[in-house]
Amino acid sequence: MSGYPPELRKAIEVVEETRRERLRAPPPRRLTLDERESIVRAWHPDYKPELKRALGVGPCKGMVMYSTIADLLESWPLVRPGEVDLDHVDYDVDVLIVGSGGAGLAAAWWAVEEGVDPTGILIATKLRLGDSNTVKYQSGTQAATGPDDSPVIHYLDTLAGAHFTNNPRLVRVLAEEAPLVIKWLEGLGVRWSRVGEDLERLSGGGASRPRLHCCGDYTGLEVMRVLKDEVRALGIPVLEFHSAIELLTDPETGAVSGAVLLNLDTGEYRVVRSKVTVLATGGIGRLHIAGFPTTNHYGATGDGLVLAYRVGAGLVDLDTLQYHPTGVAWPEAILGELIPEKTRSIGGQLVNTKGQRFVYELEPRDVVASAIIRECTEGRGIITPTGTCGVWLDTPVIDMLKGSGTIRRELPALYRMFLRHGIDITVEPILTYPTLHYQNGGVLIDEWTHVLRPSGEPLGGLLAAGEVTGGIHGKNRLVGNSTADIFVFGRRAGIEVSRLVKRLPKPRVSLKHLESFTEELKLLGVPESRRAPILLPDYRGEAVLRRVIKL
Amino acid sequence: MTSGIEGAHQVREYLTIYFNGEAYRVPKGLTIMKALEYAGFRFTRGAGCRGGFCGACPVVYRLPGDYKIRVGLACQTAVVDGMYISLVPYVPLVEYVPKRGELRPDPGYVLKLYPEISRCVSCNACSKACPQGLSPMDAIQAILRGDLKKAAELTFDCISCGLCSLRCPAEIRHPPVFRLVGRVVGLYYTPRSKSLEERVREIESGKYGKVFEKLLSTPTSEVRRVYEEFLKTGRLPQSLEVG
Amino acid sequence: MAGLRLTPRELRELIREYTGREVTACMQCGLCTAVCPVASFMDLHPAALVRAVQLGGVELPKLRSIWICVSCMTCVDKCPRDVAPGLVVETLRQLALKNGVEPRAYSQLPIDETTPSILLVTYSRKSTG
Amino acid sequence: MKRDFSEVERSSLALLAALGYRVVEISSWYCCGGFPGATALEHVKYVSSLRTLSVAYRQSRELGADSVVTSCPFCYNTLRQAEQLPVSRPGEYVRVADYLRDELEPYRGGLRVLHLVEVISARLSDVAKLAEGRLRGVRVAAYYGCMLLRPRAVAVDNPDNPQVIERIVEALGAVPVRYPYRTYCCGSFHVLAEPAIVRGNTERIARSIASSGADIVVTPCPLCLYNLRRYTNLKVVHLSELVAYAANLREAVSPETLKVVASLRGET
Repeated sequence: MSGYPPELRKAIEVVEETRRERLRAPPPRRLTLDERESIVRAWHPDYKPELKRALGVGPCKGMVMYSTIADLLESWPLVRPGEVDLDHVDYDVDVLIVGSGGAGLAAAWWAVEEGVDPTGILIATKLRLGDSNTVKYQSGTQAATGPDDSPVIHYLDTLAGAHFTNNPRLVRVLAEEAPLVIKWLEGLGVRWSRVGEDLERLSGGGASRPRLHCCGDYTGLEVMRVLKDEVRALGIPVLEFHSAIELLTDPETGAVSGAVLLNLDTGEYRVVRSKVTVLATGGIGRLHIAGFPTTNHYGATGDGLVLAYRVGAGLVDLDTLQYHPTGVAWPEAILGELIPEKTRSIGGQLVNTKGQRFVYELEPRDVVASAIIRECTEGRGIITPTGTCGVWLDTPVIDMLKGSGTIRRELPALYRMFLRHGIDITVEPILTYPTLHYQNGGVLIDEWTHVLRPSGEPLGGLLAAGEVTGGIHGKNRLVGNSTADIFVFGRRAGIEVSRLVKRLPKPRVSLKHLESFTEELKLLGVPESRRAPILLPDYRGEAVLRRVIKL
Repeated sequence: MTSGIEGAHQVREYLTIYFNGEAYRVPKGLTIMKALEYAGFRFTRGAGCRGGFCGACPVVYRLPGDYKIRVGLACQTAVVDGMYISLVPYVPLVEYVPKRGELRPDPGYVLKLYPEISRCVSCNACSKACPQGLSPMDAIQAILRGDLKKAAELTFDCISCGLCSLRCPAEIRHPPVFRLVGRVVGLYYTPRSKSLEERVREIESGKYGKVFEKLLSTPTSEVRRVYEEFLKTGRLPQSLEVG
Repeated sequence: MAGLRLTPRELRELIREYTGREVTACMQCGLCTAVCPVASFMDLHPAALVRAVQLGGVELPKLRSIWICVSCMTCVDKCPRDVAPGLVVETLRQLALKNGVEPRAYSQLPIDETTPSILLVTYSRKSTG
Repeated sequence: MKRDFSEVERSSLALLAALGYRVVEISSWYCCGGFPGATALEHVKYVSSLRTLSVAYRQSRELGADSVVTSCPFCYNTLRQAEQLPVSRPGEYVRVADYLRDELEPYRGGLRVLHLVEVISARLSDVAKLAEGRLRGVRVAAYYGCMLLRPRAVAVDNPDNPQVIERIVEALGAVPVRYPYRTYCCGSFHVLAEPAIVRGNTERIARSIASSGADIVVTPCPLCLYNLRRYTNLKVVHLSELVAYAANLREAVSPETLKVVASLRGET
């Protein structure tokens, strides 16, 4: 019983007819840098002006970005100054870490490693400890650890992948220190996939040397369960289901001095005072920008951007988002879920309705995504029963190229995900369409994760690491660079915390920064009903939403 | 050409699911999680990655007219007409948290912390309750025999949802046991990569410092030309070669 | 805990059902106690236990004998009336275990890294419910 | 056994190979739980042994084998009782078989369950040849424990006066020594929580053996071995190790046992 309805099964026959010939023929030619840029400019959502507008408030007023993000930043705070009693501080700590994904936990671990007293740290996280995009990553972490590779080549690949729009200083830190974090995680007991005694290194889109380090098909899960274990073993206090809804600032200096947390279970707020705050809040996939589905976890709603912007942080590259080229297009149940790049690295072929390959599968992500959008828009994609469009990702060829059992061994998670819906990916191809995957840009930071104002001057008491930051990946991130980023800069944030905590005095807390911000909102006439951060997406059916009474 | 967001449904078939005993009409083809959200429920607990990786959304359900208890992940299981659903947002698994450096490579260490493993009657209820299709029983049996490596391999894809422990007559706490075994195998039974050690030593000795300083001071157009050349020849120019 | 308050008749029927033996057949010859390797450590030695079951039933939560018996089945092998005291003990033990009565808490046991699996398994089968 | 008494497995396998048997480990076997279900209330305790037998039976069809051998008296006892279940307690058998049916074809019969001691005692002449008098004159006391002898339906020999180990000892050229407590219980799992019981029983056994003038004690059960070694200063080794030593399979014998046996003959 195939999970595909009759009309899709007919389309599969076309794919099967051209399979033999495609196995012999060489892959489509790699595009030159100019060809890459032209296809991206023509088809990538980043280059659709109707999706964007200028931001109307705050230090980056006038900056062009996706309208959805601009709406988010131009929202009223959840907290009104009068409502919160700041005199009663619930948690008085040295460092507050907001977010417990890869970046947050790396920062916590390295802070303790560099001498910070664990009980002086507080991790506040929206869902459970470790619930994050990091848990879901499969395609591995990029790091130039191989004998035939070097951080310099990784540096150049990353610059070129972003069409030279990222900050070279940050890219150098990423490329040079990525092997250190792989070694650090290996030391903690992360079971990186191996070929014999040595690490297995897979090739990935835009990387000219194989340097992706995976842990089977559950890389994120393996790394995060080790980090969670370590954080618990260090005795670092954690507040689960506590979402940061507003940062606190020192009334005189404007430096960040803590945050107001909301307990999602009880609805109570908690006041936290901290010498240093580290934002590790992750991405914004759950805003479904431009109507795209997303691979992101449930809590990825861009809270960190809002919190940082309100206290004066600079932003960069928010006019660009990464659409992972291969999200699930059908069945509806798992719409938008990730089909890891590894599927293409080990031989999966992208095929349109005519059964032809139309792009070299391992081009950088924005190029492949643009090519798929082009095929669908120009009618060479398949319209699914639920109205979504997609092209075929021919997975059975993997077993034909690399021997049967390869898919089951290399992609057990993907195999399981489709089998649950009656589709056996070793026998049948799968439908794919780009899905919102990564926030390329974000909060402006320097090499030691200090959050910077637009002027470039560091904003006191606030560090940021991981997907919430911007400047490292420019307009397009390469596969595996995100997890390298969260661990490299998470580590640096932890080290920087240990330096700052020693010399920073106990700060004073206030919501003073909201005064000027709310003034601008009033001027702009933003309706009070639009409030942020939104914490969790609202997926209730339209019928329900039309009749909901907000208590 | 719709962009594929949930809302874009054409003519939809509907079916009935029962949640907490109440009936709801929901579109066919959705997962249990999306169907409940469609019906008006908002998740705070019992949802996480929504991709089948984090074990936050175990669900237990029965199909009409069938005695079997079925399990799955709310974010991965498609709704079926007449399904009786109950979510399991939290499984009580009191976990032993080893202090730093306390992990030992010896199977006895695992048995000391979780002696109830020896109560296993090999009834296989856990394997039937595993949404990942793993065999927790074989892993527990391997631990009893001291074969931690095999136990770790069998449970690598475990997402700690805890459904197996709910069904275990011997009341074994499988997820914490498998995490512990995974850590011990990772720390003591996995070889360290020599090439990685070598590269880290190089970096810490500042070997790449000079080349990066040069590249950082080179105009972008020049760096772009160097990279274009590199893509063709596969080699860096002499000036950027590392010693 | 309902299972612990059985009348003598109910207990006798239960033993008949689970072991196929008639506890009333016991003539108190004491052979089981004689051959039992751990009788001296019991509060009610096998013969006395069978007698107690015959007459008035037993106070399961307080009874120690059922935890001392090692199921070596020597008494079952030797009993001239085939009352199988060992199986009577086993029925009482399982009754206790299934009603949440355990000799001691698992966590207080002196288990360490060298405790053999075979020991843990055999102990658990006889002393945990 | 693989974890704590691997030397027993190693010597048993070496011995069986030396006797010309091709031994294959059951592809997937499950912990027998030590004690079989004594009452009808405990039929769940037969699930693991019946599943093991089912797998063994399927494997035996492929390999053309007809029996299952184990070195552990607990496994022997539970597997043997499970093997007899279809006949001895059909009601319980059906319940367990139905439970297993949606996993695999449940065992219905056709396999013999043997303990290592039975295999050796069937090949005494060959064992004698292999032994070449390496243990000549050594006075060996056999300690049986419980699980090979009771309940009577699964006993490897007459529970009141077993001779099987003594016959093996004679085949090895050694001198078997008899004493009253040969089949007395060592105290089994009480070593964990009620050590006084085990100390009492093992001392009684040790005194009895000492008075019999034995040089060394041999037992087929790992748990008896553990208890005897812990509470007495008897020289005690597992049966399979002694026979393996005698059959000149030194590489399969653990260093401790080699030291013990060496001390017997005053060898350096």
